[in-house]
Amino acid sequence: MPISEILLNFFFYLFAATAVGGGAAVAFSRNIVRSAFALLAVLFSVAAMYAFARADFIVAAQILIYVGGILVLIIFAVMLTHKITDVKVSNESSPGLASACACVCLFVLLILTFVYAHPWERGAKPTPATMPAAEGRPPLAVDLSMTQGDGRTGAPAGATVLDGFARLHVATRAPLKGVSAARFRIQRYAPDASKKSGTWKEHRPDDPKKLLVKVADDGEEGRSALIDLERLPEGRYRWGVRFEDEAGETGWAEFGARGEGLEADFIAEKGLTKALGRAFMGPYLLAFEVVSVLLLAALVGAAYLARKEVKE
Amino acid sequence: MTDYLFSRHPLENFLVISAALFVLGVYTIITRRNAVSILMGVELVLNAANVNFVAFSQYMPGAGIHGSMFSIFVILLAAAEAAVALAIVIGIYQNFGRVDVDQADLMKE
Amino acid sequence: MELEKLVWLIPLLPIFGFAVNLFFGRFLPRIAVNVIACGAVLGSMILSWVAFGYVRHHAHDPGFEGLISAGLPWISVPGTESAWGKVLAEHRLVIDQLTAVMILVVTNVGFLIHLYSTGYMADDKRHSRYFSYLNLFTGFMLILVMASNLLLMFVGWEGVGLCSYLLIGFWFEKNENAAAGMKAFVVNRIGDFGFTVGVLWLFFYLGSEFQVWTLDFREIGRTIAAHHDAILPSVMTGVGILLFVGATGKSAQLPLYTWLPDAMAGPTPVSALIHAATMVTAGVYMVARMNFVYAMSPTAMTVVAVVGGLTALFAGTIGVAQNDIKKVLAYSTVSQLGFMFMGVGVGAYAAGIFHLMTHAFFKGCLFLGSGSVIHGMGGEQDIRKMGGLKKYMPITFWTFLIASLAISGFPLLAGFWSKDEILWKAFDAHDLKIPGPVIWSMGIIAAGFTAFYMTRLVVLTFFGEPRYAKAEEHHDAHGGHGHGHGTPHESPWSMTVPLIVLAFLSVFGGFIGMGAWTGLSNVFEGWLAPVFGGHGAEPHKVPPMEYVMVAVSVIVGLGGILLGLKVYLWDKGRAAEAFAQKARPLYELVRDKYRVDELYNAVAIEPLLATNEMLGRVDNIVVDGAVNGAASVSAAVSNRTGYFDNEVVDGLVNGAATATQTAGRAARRLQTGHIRQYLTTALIGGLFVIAAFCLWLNRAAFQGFLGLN
Amino acid sequence: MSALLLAEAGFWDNIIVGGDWWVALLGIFVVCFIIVNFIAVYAGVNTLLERKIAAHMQARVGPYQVGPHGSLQWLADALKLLVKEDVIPKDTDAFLFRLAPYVVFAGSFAAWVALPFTVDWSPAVMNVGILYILAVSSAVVIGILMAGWASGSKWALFGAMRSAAQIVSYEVPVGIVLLGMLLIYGTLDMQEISRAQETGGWFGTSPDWHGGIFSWGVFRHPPFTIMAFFIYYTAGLAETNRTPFDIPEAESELVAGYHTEYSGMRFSFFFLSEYANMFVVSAIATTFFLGGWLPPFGQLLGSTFPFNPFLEGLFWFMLKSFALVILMMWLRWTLPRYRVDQLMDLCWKRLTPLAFVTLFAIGVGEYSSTAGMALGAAATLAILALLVKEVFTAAPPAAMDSVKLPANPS
Repeated sequence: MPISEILLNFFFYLFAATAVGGGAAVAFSRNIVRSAFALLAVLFSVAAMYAFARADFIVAAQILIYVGGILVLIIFAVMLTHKITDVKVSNESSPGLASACACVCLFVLLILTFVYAHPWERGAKPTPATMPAAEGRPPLAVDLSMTQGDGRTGAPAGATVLDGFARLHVATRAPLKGVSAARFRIQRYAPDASKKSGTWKEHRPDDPKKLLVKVADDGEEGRSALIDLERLPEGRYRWGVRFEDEAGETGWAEFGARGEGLEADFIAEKGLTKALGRAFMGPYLLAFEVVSVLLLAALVGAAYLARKEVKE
Repeated sequence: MTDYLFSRHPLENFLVISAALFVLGVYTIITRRNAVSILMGVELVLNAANVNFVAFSQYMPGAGIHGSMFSIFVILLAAAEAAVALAIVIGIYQNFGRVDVDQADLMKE
Repeated sequence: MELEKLVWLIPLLPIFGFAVNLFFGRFLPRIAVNVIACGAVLGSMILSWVAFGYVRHHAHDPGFEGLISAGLPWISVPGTESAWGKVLAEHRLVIDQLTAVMILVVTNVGFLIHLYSTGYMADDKRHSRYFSYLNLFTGFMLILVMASNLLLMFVGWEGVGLCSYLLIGFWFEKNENAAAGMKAFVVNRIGDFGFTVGVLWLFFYLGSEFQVWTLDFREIGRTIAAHHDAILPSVMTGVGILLFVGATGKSAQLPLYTWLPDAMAGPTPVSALIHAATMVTAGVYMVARMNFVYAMSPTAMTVVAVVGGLTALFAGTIGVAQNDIKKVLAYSTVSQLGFMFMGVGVGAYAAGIFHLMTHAFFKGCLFLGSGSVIHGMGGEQDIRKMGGLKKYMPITFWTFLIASLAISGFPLLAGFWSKDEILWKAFDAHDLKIPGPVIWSMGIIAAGFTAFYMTRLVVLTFFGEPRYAKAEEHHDAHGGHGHGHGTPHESPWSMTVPLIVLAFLSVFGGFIGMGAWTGLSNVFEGWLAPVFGGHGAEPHKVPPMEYVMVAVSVIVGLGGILLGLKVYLWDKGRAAEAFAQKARPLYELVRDKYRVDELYNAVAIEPLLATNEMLGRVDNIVVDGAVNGAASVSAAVSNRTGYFDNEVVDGLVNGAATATQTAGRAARRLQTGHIRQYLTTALIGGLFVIAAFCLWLNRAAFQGFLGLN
Repeated sequence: MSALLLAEAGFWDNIIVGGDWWVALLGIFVVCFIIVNFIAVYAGVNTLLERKIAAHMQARVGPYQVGPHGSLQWLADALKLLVKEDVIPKDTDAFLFRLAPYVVFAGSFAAWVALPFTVDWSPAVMNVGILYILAVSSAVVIGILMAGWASGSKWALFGAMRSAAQIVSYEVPVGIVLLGMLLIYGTLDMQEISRAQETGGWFGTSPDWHGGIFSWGVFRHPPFTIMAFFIYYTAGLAETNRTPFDIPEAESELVAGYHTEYSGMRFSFFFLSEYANMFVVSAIATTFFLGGWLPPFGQLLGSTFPFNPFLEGLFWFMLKSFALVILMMWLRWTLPRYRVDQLMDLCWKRLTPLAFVTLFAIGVGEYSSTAGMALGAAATLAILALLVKEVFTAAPPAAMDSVKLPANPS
């Protein structure tokens, strides 16, 4: 297990609990100001959820806008619409059996639908490839696949790998004797000055031994090997793999008709900011402008509604 | 089980949390009588939706950036909505002296 | 390259000044408004000189198409495979040789006139708005001449029309001013209709025939050059004539010229800038810019040339009998525009543009001078009430004199060169449908008239006895500019300096385009040659006929001047009186501008009104009669049926009503007005939906459970 | 929260050389421990410094008893705060009353971990750095409101609402100004922002001088970046509730603002967070305008960091930041306090439009350096003209009018 997995999961469940508990406090607290401050906990925990999903920009946006803006607005509204001479601001609610039952049913149904009824297709389809014959090795049919760092989210060829966490995986389709080690190799695309073209350079992780891994025996399914890449610098990558041991080595894996190996390329990018910026200035430009106009209108409208009525 | 717990947090976790938040928000909306509390419930619901957006956008292969974009738009719209709604709440307060949505039913008859 | 980005600043600076002055001008002191307005135009003037230098420096690079700005796609159609898969029009500015000349004229003359306006409009109550409009006009005019495609050019085209409308009706307190603005706008619409149709026709023709869907000038030119033989000349004729219809509207040619004289209702600097120097020449620029279309069709060129010649002649004759100083200048503008169209019509694009430039100089000077005169006379515009002003306003007098000599084609002055160039090219034109000398004769006669009425104007205004002593004052004739006293006076420096500069230009501005007969190479023509694909600057062999023509035109010009002096200076206009008495109907006809406005009224407007009248009468008598008759009949009938109605029908209706009411009462219980109840209902509804969805998702399991498979 | 963001932001790359999960915990603990104690010590020293500066500006000697020249006074104060009784008044919401100081302190503390303290090292390298700092700082507002409301006291409540309104309002010009600067750097990462000021010159040009002071952000688009610097620094003063914007704590009107009811250690948390905020504001100003950890003379000495990049970068960063902090103290004893309406007026009618002007101008300059230079020249002339006009035409009473003294000076 990679370092700090347990720690991260601990934090994850901690914040999940905080989110749900805060939501419950918002829903059930007798004191409206307490509800407001419980909402603070919810917002922070949801930001933590985004952080776990590696959506760093959205974390910042969530805290900046929700906590710094909306929550302050809400608290101000509470304080402006209650005679807060004492700290006990009651928050009357009329819970009914019907609504409670309805909410419980809703929750159950949502869980059924999300978790159990619908199996989310997340793994990337492995790409069939062949390792050509080399000295001491017959040609060999293998499956290559790549996933995001968490090992669950598949990343098809050409996908973007957030923060450069990737797991490369090779598996043979049939049990296989005598193969003990698999050597991976990764190349990074280095564009030249004109950005028009570039060259592929070998990318060396901090410890080169990392690229040579033992092959695990999966019994009937065959044999497989994987490496975890961490924090690759930003850029375009492609990778390949071959089996080798003292008995000899195979050629680099070839991707079917796509010829020479090292075809499965992916892009490592640090954080969402660049991608979001491209999207904002690209396909979402119109939506962006419309939303800005709407914000302006909301600003003016709010200022108009909330102004002090002039009594004549 | 331990493998499930101690592996990297899977998509379902996010979905369960967002479902819980959503339901709590709905409950807040339909039981509270204070307009500001109802607004808080709305914020809960929006956050639940956002969690789903981000989770799917980050965890589905080939989903791309779109979910995250939507979550940002949701946040922006939530800001606008909060501003206007709270202005309305203050308007209600100025007219009715309190912000109880059951009292503000002049449109009824 | 930096410059390619900066090109955008040339039109945007004045527009920026417009925005500032429009929104904040009210709060700024007048001096600040002046500085902003003039500074914006000055900035774009400097940039235009820079751009001109760039074009000059690179003019001989191979494949040089002008200084092309950074651009954004405007109308583009996705899908690069299809014939539509390209940018139809883009926000892009191009400065080639022709545009360089135009932007220099626009910005320089424009700046001078801004400067002049600071003095002229000094104490107008809508000072800042005036300058914002003026800036907006400059910006749109620059967009018009710098546009890289027809659509962007059309934006500028309409923009200048708008500004002209706003500025003609600037003193909208007086109804006729507002009416004049409206007239200009409507007449321009007629022309713009033709222009739009022409543009669309060209666009669709090239696109459907040759799969080149574009509005870009250079691409259109390339396409036409590439398919030179495949293109139907008839289509080009139609397109050319339609475009020219637009030009007649914008540039006040027959038959759409009538708005220009009325446009003199605006402030005089506006008349100088918009209705003499720049905007009205947009048509000429457009025809020159689309030369590749006209080159394809001699018919269209003939139409342009003939209309230009007729207009020159026609307006020249009208100018003789006008008494309002600005009206005279207005008709002379119309006639000079006719000269320009004559030039571009006979294929002498360089000559036409050259005359455009010199005309901008001396006509701008004349208008500003007349403005100075009006300013000094405290709003008087009738030249019969002037006279003897030369000792009161010497600077105005001398500049005015120089400019009028220039426009009369006095030898070696600016107008002489350009006009002779046009006349000679007209005489020399071969590939028209009618012989060149016909056009030439129209032009030469118009030139004679020009010389005559300009002399008349100068003499009546500046020479002779003062006649304004008995002139009653009306102060606010131009915008509450209140000089209460009767004695004229020289204008402030801000008004005289532009006069001097423009007079200087109208003396020496012509030497860059000296005709080939002088043996020197025509710099101007050589400069524009790459745009018009002409032979360029090399001095070709001069036919002897050209010398004759030059002599003839010199003689005609001097003769006109002398005649004018004779009639109006030496024998105090008695001959004119006598002539007017002798041929009174002709005189009145000319004085009333051939009653063209009345003609349009009678032909177009009156019939319309009559038709409306008749239709109204039909409506009143026939339709209303029928209706009333029916009404009375039905009234009689309904009296009979009333009883049945009351008892039976009403019974049914009321019964239905009561039923609905009771149902409504029952249903209204649902409408508690309590949001939370609505929400709960909605939630329960949603639950069913989600449940159904859940069932559907794992229907297989349920089917198995129910044993359905 | 912040710890988690560290976790996600490659925090361990800095402090962990492989190991087990408790090592990770230990690493987090160590760094947080260092930062917290640094804040504590620095705040303590600053209190002493502030009192000394105040004293000498008012021709007093200030604290003089504890230690030589009273140099240990701050330790005594800390001791007093630690051992003081922790009073929780009756009419309070006890839970929130206890919680508020931690929220406030967490808000200002979490901002520290993203500051670019030295070359290529900050506690957490994250590529949304500045956004993260602005975001977590906004937790302070909530904490202040929490404290003010939970105290159950009018003074505290009014102080809290004033403070919240002030901070939220002044975040607007801050955000716009920083946006303009981000146009120059093109990144949100604090380290990359500092790095970006190593080369480059005016108006997007890239002359071949050896970096140095003229490559710093404040000189990138003169005079607009200089204006931006002033706007940011002014708004920063307001965001930290420092004089002349210390209305929330105007002891003459509200006893002590939102922390009226607090005492002992809880009070000292507010205290720490105020000083921590001062440092954060100064550090952001250093990073965005004053070249972060870069030395002022660039590579004139051969290389940018001749001896030890880590230590030198730390030195320069701290030097600049503390200079700005001390400037804040200086201002405190120089300027009188604003009125509330004057405060909002300054924010919405003066600083925000100016901030938009700088944003626009920097955008133009980044698009075309020539246009930027033209704009800059024009603006410089305009500013000079205004200055001359002020100097020659401003009448003393008019000048005094803009900064009115509080009703009853204390």
